Amino acid sequence: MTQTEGHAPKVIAFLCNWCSYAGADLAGTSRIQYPPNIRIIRVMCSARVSPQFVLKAFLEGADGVLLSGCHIGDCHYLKGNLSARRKFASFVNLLQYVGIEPQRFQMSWVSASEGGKFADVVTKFVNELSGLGPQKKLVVGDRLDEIISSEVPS
Amino acid sequence: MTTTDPNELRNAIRALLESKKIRTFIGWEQGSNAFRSRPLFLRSPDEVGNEIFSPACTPCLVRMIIEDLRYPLDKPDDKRPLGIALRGCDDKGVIELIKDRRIKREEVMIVGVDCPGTVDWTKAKKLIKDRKISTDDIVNGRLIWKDRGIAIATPSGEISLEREKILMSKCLDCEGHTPRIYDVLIGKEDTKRIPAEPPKEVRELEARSPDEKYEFWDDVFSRCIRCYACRNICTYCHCEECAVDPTTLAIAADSIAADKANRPEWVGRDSTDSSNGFYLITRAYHGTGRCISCEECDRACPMRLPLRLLNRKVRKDAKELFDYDAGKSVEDKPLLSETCDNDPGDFIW
Amino acid sequence: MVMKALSQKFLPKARLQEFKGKLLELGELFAPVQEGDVAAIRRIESPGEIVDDFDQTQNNLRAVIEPQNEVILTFKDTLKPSLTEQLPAENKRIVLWCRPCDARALSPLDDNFDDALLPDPYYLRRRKSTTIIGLGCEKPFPFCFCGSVGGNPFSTDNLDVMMTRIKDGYIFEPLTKRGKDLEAQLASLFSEITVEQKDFLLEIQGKSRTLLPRTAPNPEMVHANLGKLFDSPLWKKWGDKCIGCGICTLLCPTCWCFDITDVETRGKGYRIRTWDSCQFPLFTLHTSGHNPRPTKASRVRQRVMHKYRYHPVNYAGRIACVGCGRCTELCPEDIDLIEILNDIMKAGEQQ
Amino acid sequence: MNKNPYLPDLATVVDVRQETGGDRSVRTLTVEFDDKEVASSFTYKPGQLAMLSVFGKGESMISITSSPTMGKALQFSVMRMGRVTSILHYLNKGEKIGVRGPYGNGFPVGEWKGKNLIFIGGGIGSAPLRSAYSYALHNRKDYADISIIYGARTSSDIVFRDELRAIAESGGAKVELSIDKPESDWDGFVGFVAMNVKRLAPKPDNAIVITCGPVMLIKTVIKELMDLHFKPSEIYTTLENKMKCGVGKCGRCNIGPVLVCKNGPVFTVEQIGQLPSDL
Repeated sequence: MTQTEGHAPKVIAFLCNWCSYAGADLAGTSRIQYPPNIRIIRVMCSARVSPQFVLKAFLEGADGVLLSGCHIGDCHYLKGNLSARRKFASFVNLLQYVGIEPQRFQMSWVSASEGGKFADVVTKFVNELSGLGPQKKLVVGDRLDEIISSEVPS
Repeated sequence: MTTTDPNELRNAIRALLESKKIRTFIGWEQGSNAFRSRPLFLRSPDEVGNEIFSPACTPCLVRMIIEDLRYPLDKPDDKRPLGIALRGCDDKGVIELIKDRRIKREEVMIVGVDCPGTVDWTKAKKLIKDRKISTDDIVNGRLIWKDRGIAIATPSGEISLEREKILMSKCLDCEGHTPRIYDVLIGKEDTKRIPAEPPKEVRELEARSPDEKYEFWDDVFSRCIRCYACRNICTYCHCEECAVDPTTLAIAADSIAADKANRPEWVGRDSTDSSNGFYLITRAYHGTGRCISCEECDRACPMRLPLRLLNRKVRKDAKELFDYDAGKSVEDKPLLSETCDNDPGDFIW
Repeated sequence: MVMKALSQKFLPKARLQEFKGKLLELGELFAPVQEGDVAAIRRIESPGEIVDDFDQTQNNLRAVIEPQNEVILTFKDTLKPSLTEQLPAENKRIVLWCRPCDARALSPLDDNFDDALLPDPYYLRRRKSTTIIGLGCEKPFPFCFCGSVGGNPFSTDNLDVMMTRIKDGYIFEPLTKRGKDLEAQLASLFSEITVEQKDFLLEIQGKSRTLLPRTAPNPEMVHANLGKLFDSPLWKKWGDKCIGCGICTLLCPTCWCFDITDVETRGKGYRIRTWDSCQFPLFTLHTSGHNPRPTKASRVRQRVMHKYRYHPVNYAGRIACVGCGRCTELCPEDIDLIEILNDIMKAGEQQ
Repeated sequence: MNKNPYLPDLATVVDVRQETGGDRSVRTLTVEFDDKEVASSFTYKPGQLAMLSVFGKGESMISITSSPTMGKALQFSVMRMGRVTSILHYLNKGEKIGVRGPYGNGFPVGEWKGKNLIFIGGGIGSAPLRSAYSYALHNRKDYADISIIYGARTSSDIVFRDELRAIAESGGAKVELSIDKPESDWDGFVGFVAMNVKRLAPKPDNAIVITCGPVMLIKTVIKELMDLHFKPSEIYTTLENKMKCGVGKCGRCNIGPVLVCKNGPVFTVEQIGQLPSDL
């Protein structure tokens, strides 16, 4: 892993509608600075996000995926974030087991009032990703390009 | 040695069919050679006789219950239960199907058998070569359990085979010879239950660096041909619709154009390592709390990929994170349908 | 029938590494590689990867000549697109140690792809630029039945060179001009074969046929019987056991079915061609929801009918089966092609 | 080497016409090839097919609705069904699709000279029929009586409604329209197409029937025609199956040994009778 200097990671962030999305909004309206690398996808609840979403993001070339929801006890749907926590506890292990760096997927609880925490989470996450360099392990476009470039006339 | 007497088994199946309590009995018949068997469907008492129970009975028959859900074995209005022969490992598959509410307990009539272990054809092939076993014995011989091992019975005598060199790896880690749930048990109940330890290979892999792990798995993923045999033979892959070919629900006679046009495309049909990785990781993840380590995926894989290492991992995590054993009891709730305030959460910021 | 070789040379074992290295210099080399318990034909980067003592490879020549992933074209933008055609390079390719049955399987593939009206450039570019070096089967494998479908363990059909393993080395027999050219390029490695070696070669060729473990019914009889068995209950009997995984077709050397789909990622589009299987329900599913082959029985029937009935009807009686036995050996439920053929014979006689 | 048969040529949508409404609505696209040479080398027969590409979504095999007698632009009537056809449906003028073809055998319009032609169709089955009857009307003197019997579920589901009305008025062909259920301002026949065929009882003498539509319609119409003593060799229909390559190679559209894309899509009822019932 050389060439990490100057790498601007692409991050997909799944934010729950009720807390983390509002937290991100607050960070914005409060003009708290955080890296502009994230592409936010608003979901109704952190439980809406399936591990497939994370894999799909990597497949399409994301360098990191962030999933953020309400703090435990604050879920708009009572148990959604508990369900997300349980789902991802084992998925995180599996991702690491197949060789995806643990830093590439992160979960956080950010409430609607935690604009500062949201900025901190994003900053810390993006910094870690910058250190890792681009994610090249699960990118389907790279593989299709390799098929094309393997057909070079000799 | 098995305590299941073949005549007793035969009589039990015949009695079930004669009583007309079941619509079809699913057992095994001798396959293409001494080491192989295939599912057998018996529908009337006079068909009884071709069934076998031997070390060649490797396929897990639970899959045939799932096949029957989509492609009915019998007339759809026949609501009688299916009869099925189950071993100490297969019953967990049935328990999971009941937990997932795909079938009800009373829809299967379970004939338990005492299975001391079945053969792995890939290993057998190697042994055949090393031991120079004759073609005639391979084709016409029959496997038997002998003392603690296995032998090929041939007209000219018995050839004993080393247990460690021929049994499925799950059998070497057997958790119990007879099923926990059954309606009839042919043989002696195995009361010892030894929970299997996750294989050393899983722990060794876990200890590697991300790049080393990826190197290992990328090699595996790149060799996958996406035949979906691991999914199609699996006891937990019983979904009506699969993430990798999501059409079953969208494409029906009455579905609207928009639903068909907008059905998700999770992964392309290319078999590049990335897309294969998506498929295999997704499938393994769906085994969390549901995979019973029957290792049928491993056996079915035509490229002989070590898929058990993925499934043993999720099984190990279910145990370590949530103290959960798939296939333990029909009373358990499915792992991911429940939550608990004390679930691990230290990976969350 | 064993074709008369143009010449026969001896490659001593001591020069095997050098031989592999030279082949690698001559073009893109594909050869068997050991992967865990099994072998597969792969693109070779260094001669050391090639395994000398291997069983039947899991994949076959099709993986080289009609690979599982092929990019047909790339495009940018969806509704005002610009297209770039992608074709395989016409580089020299060499396949080392292809089994004779797998090479025979190219004939039905040629039937399908090399038609006069619309030849398939993807297949043909690779087919025409590939030199195939076969390896005779002195000891056939447990599921082999090539002898029952017109082949034999030393068939030379579609091969450019036949190699045979003997004591201390290999016999190298060029069979075509391409093979002869290869011989000339590698001349320094070979020595003349001795009379004893020649006799030994004939002996193992003759013996190999007697070692074939399995026999299937006469394919012409199967073909004739199939004409009246479309509605036979035998298809449901085997369909019930099937799990629809498609191994029997994806790894069959005479199967060629493919799918064409679009992949869009990172703002770029790829039209790809990938292997497909008639055992998948989606293979024939109409968008209306109608499926002409909705049951496993109908799909098992399609596979057998295609190989033993439809292909011979369309292509001068050629059976699209070479008796490699992969469909049976690799089937997780042990659905035995020979047993199905036996059932066909039985059902045909009863009618 | 020949042209790559899998490579589509770009064509621009020059006109879009809404034919019917509803979830499975039909639109007719008129497209012109961007490359003049391609346009002049694309020659086709009525009843042939073309593979249309929506880049990023895939390809779909569609009947060519226009007749070669109508000029260089091609027309395709597309029912909104799935991924590709939904996009085809929402194309605007100036947007581009890929077209490759023409594929299939087409109707043997040359062999039909001097015969009475009876076109029987329903729903989107009128797409290939239109190609053939337009050809026959253009070469009107080559054929004897021409009649078109067409039905749809409701009056608003009638594809080419205005065109059919114009044909009837011009006297080029007799046009008999029907709908499945009564409507207040409908004065034509009400009932399924097969019932209309029974009522009209066309005569089999010197006649050729060309029928196309949903499977049930084809089946019931053929039964009526048999009762009216039409010969199976004089009834033509077009079949469809899922297709990917269009050139007889990908292996999925076969019915027995016959490939619908290459040996079809046009078959006589006699030919279909010889195929296994794999439909």
